[in-house]
Amino acid sequence: MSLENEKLLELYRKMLLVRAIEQTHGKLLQEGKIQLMSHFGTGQEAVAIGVAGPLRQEDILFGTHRGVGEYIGKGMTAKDIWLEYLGKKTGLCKGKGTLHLCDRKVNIPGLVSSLGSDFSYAVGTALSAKMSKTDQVTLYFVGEGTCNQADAHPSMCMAALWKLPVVFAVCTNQFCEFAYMDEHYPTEDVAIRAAGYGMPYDIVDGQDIETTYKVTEKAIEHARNGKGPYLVEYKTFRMALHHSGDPGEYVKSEDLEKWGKRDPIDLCQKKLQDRGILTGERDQELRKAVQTEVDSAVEEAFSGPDPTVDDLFEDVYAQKEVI
Amino acid sequence: MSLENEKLLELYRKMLLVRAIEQTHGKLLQEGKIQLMSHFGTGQEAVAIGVAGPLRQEDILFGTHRGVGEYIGKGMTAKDIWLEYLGKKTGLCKGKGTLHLCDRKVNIPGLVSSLGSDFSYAVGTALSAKMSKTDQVTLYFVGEGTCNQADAHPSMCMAALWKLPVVFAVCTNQFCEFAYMDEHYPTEDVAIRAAGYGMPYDIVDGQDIETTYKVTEKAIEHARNGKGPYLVEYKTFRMALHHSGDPGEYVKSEDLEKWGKRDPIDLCQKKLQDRGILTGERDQELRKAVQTEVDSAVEEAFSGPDPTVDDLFEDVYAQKEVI
Amino acid sequence: MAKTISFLQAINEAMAEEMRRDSSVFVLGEDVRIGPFGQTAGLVKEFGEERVLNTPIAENAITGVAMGAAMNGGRPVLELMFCDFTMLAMDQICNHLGQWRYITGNQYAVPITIRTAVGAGFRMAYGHSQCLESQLLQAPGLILVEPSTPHDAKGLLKSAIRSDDPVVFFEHKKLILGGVEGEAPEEEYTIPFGEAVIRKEGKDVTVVAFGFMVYEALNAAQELAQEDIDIEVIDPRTIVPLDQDTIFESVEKTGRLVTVEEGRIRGGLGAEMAALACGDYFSLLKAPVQRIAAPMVPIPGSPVLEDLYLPNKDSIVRAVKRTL
Amino acid sequence: MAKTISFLQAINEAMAEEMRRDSSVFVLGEDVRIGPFGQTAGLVKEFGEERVLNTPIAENAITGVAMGAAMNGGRPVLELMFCDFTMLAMDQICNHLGQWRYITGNQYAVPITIRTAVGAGFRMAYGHSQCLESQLLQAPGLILVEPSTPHDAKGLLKSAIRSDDPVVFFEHKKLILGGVEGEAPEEEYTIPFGEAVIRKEGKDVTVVAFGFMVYEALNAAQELAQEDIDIEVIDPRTIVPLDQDTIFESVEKTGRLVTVEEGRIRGGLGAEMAALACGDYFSLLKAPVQRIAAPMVPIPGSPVLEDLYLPNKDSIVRAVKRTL
Ligand SMILES: Cc1ncc(C[n+]2csc(CCOP(=O)(O)OP(=O)(O)O)c2C)c(N)n1
Ligand SMILES: Cc1ncc(C[n+]2csc(CCOP(=O)(O)OP(=O)(O)O)c2C)c(N)n1
Ligand SMILES: [Mg+2]
Ligand SMILES: [Mg+2]
Repeated sequence: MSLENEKLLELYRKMLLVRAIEQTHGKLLQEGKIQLMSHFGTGQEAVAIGVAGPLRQEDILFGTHRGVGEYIGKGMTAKDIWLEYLGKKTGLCKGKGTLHLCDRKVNIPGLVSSLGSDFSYAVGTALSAKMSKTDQVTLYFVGEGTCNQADAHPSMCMAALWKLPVVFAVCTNQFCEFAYMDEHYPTEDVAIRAAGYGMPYDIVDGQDIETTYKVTEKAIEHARNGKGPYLVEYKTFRMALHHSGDPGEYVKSEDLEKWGKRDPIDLCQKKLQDRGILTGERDQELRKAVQTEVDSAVEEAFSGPDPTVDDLFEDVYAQKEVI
Repeated sequence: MSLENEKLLELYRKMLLVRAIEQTHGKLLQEGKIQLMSHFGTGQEAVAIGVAGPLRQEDILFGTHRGVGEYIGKGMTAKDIWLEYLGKKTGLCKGKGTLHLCDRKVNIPGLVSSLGSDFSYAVGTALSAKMSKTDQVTLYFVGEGTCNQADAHPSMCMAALWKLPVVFAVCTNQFCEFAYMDEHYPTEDVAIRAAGYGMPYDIVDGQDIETTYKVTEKAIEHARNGKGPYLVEYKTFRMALHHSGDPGEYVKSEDLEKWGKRDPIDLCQKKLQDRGILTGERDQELRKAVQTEVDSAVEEAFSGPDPTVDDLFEDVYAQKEVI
Repeated sequence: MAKTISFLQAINEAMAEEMRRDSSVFVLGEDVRIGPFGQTAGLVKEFGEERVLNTPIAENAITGVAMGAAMNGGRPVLELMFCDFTMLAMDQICNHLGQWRYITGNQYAVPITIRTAVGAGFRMAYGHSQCLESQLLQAPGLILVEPSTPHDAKGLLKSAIRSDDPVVFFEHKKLILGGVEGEAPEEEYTIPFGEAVIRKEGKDVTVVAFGFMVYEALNAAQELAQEDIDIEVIDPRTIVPLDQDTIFESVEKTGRLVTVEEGRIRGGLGAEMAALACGDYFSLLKAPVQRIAAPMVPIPGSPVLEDLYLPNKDSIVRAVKRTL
Repeated sequence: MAKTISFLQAINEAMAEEMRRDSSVFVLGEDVRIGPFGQTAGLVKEFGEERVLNTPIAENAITGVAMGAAMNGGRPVLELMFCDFTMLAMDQICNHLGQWRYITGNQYAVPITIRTAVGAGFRMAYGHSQCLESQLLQAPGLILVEPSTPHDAKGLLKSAIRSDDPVVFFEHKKLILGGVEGEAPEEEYTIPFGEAVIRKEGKDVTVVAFGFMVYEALNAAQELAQEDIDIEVIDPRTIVPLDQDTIFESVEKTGRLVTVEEGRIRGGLGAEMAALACGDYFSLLKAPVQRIAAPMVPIPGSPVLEDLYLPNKDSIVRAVKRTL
């Protein structure tokens, strides 16, 4: 499963960008400059970027709380993310959503606060795509912990029953908050549940960007061709803690060590170098450019305009008078 | 799979009793003597009675809205059912539950109004049984339509995860209200979903009482022996309409004809006669006795005392003053 | 030109007309192809199975499916058979549906209509009989509608379907199943939200009642008239937005307010109206506000107890007298 | 003998003591073995994994599991991390939990305690910041508790766990995470439901506030004192049952009522108290009742907007002045 050089390089750059955004977020938190809760996706970048990569602009993506990978992958910019993160009036959600990233330009309808509530939204967007006979696909990206949420079940059932163009992309990062997956799961894998709905599935390595991209691409084309939903489970590891307040003692150091050796960015970098696509020098440039992009996004966001009391009462209804 | 003579005869009598109760309910409705909504289980008696049959008194049963089969099977009496059905002060629920049958004497904790809300109760009763180290089993009896309800999923997940003593008994009667099962299901069977949780399952004929009894017995013993949950799916057919207000045109007459030939009571009667356990005369006596039991239960219920305004405010809290 | 239609027909026609007018409108819910209470009956014949979608039994998820479709250009009319089942979908309705426009900074509206049946009296006991309108008072971003006549049912449901805001539309079983009839224009019409109707003018006491309770209030008015007590009966028609102007112009005249609802009393619409009354409109009040509502108990199955549970003409009559 | 404990510790000790006292008490919820906010931290060490149960992420189902366990002899203490997630479990909580004793004719009680965190101020936006206490006002059969001090938190939580009725116990994040401390007896104690506390005596205006808002009210009292306005601050401690006697004895003295809550205004506890005030207690009122609460909008993520959204000392001060 190999990708074209330019494609692979672009995915690599996006992974770097994701990590830079998240590291910068961590730094700002540590310096006490922001209060914004974090859930980083360190080590999972190949899943997030690989999953969003094959989507077209008109395709719909529902992402997760963990980092910005899939949002960057789908086309959101560092600048848009930071304006919203800092709650600015010029943010995509006018500072009202903050962590709940949403970008209509690239068909990201928003991020719910209750895990799994959007399982059914993905079925709904796919349903309307089918009804209006477009070939738009919806990709629902989700953590394994969230797959235990009740609505996962009727949502998958309806997707299969109505043969809807939706791909369920499950990021199994071994953790659900402060516990290993085995405190949540009676089985090793999540994906086998798809069989209960007659839905095809794959279980793949989540560290190798070419694998995640190619397998997702296949699933998306399956859905686009009217063959109904598909589920892919990506095995990865959450190298970050759950969030900024996580004590973290429960994480086994041997796991960190083992998975650390298969960092998706390192793996991709090595591939690019092995294939002669990337030199050490070009890599440094790339990394610097990415960091500059993030820094200037953060700077611009900090100096962006805050919303005012009038904004508090805007956008509740189509017409303001209703409140 | 054959049962002892006495056992089979007793199950037969219970099936007759169930049908008599339901037919009487239908008659009273038709005569305008009661308003009590009905959901009859005609044709499904071998499932309901076979499922409840192997349970011990201390085992817990959650039943369904469809008829009285499993309630009679677990030990409720026609008299208790009718007193409650008619909303009498002397009913088990003091007339407050009516259709929501509940009988603590035989460990039936009640019937919910929202389908599937009790999936998790069954997991909960099994959890507490395991915690207190009894060998009590919980049996959760449910229609296939209800198995699409969201909570089916985390409930089964927890049952498997914690290896709880609970049996999920799925009565696939081909209908979910006014539609055939295939408008609700992407697959032929429900039971395969159990595999997603690593839960063992069986799919069996629901018309033969010996089969339903024996298979359920096996599943219950599995659960009782600490091996965790088990799911059994019973294939049957709803010969009755959904409820008293069902237009019914959607039911195919060839299905009624086909399944009518395998009426569970007829099948059992034939078995009993073939094995020389039952004569035609004894059968008539039995049927008459059962009808008398029902008639006198109904009569007693009609003349039972109605609750009064004081009762309206009783039993909301442990102490009345709180309201 | 006016015609006589039933409440059930009104609901049905509103959906059919809007489906004809706008191809993005579709209907979904449990058994809507037949219609458990009949509101959606026949739609599948005209509009096909694609636009009249039977769903599995999973209220939270089907609400979410409707929401997702609405985010992507659809205009779903979702039936949740009994309002009791809206409790299964509260995460969607309260946490997300009414908040989505806001938290996405107006990028995504969620124009869905949820129709659901309320009301007791059919001996269906605790979980198929409730009036849970007021369970949604706390949620921002929703429109709450409850008509009492076929005319209003049709006009308001059409407005609901056209609304870019999410609407929860309550239909009382006694109106749907009771064959209640009324006049409605032959021609196309809609009714704006937030406009109450004075069902009966009167000078002594203002009685606000919605849904089926309007009829109980009108019956109370007749009975009270015999004792020369002249009440004004106001039907707000929409619970959110609430037509405070009409209500409190009436209270200005009468100085007396009785609120009536079939739902439970604590934290109900009556509480909200009473709070408004003794807040901004305190100076108008000449007597204590009387709230008529169900008590804080579950709905018992026993017919005797169910009848005792329900507010009715008699309790309204008594309440009116207490204000005088 | 008194000792100083934090609010967090109070919650933790209440659970630990009850688990020691009664082997049927157990704790379950998402990540309770560690404790997302720390209330349950350490319990697993003393009581083992069997009695401190991490659950999958499925709020309606884990509520149902707790209910089932309670029907079969268990006495579960369920943590629903954020009150926002109680919306996922509304079918269990409103349709069944509070109604089960009644509809089974007292055959089955469901003695469970649901603990859940409320409150904004942490920049967590729309679905992790709400105060949804009043969403449960309409449900029969529940006890609703919200303490404001470590002392009350401990005593009331112990009562909740011992109660044969289902209790929903709200813990404000600013109290849990803010390190709020207070005195509590060394010895065993419990606090009965339905008994308000007068946090500050005063003669001019009655201010009722619960949870974290008690502190905003007390700050308002200080500020108002400088203008010689002497308010009485009442902390009801339990929302259901509500101690009407204490509240309205105070109103009898002051003739003025300000209600304060962090939740949204429409149909909130303030509405209920105002409705009581202008109902049975109408003759006591000398001025309009003022309701201080959040507006009917979602909670925005922007720190600036979040601060504007929240009721606080200043809005209480202004409300008090409006009554004079
Ligand atoms: C309904 C709901 N319950 C609980 C939470 C709290 N919560 C936030 S993240 C998380 C863990 C999710 O695990 P998983 O889906 O595997 O995603 P991961 O965090 O591992 O990326 C939990 C329980 C929530 N946000 N919503
Ligand atoms: C939450 C909820 N949704 C819908 C209903 C209405 N309803 C009652 S019975 C039924 C069909 C159930 O089908 P199934 O589980 O197969 O049982 P069956 O009626 O076939 O015995 C429905 C939808 C309900 N009672 N509760
Ligand atoms: Mg995970
Ligand atoms: Mg069925």
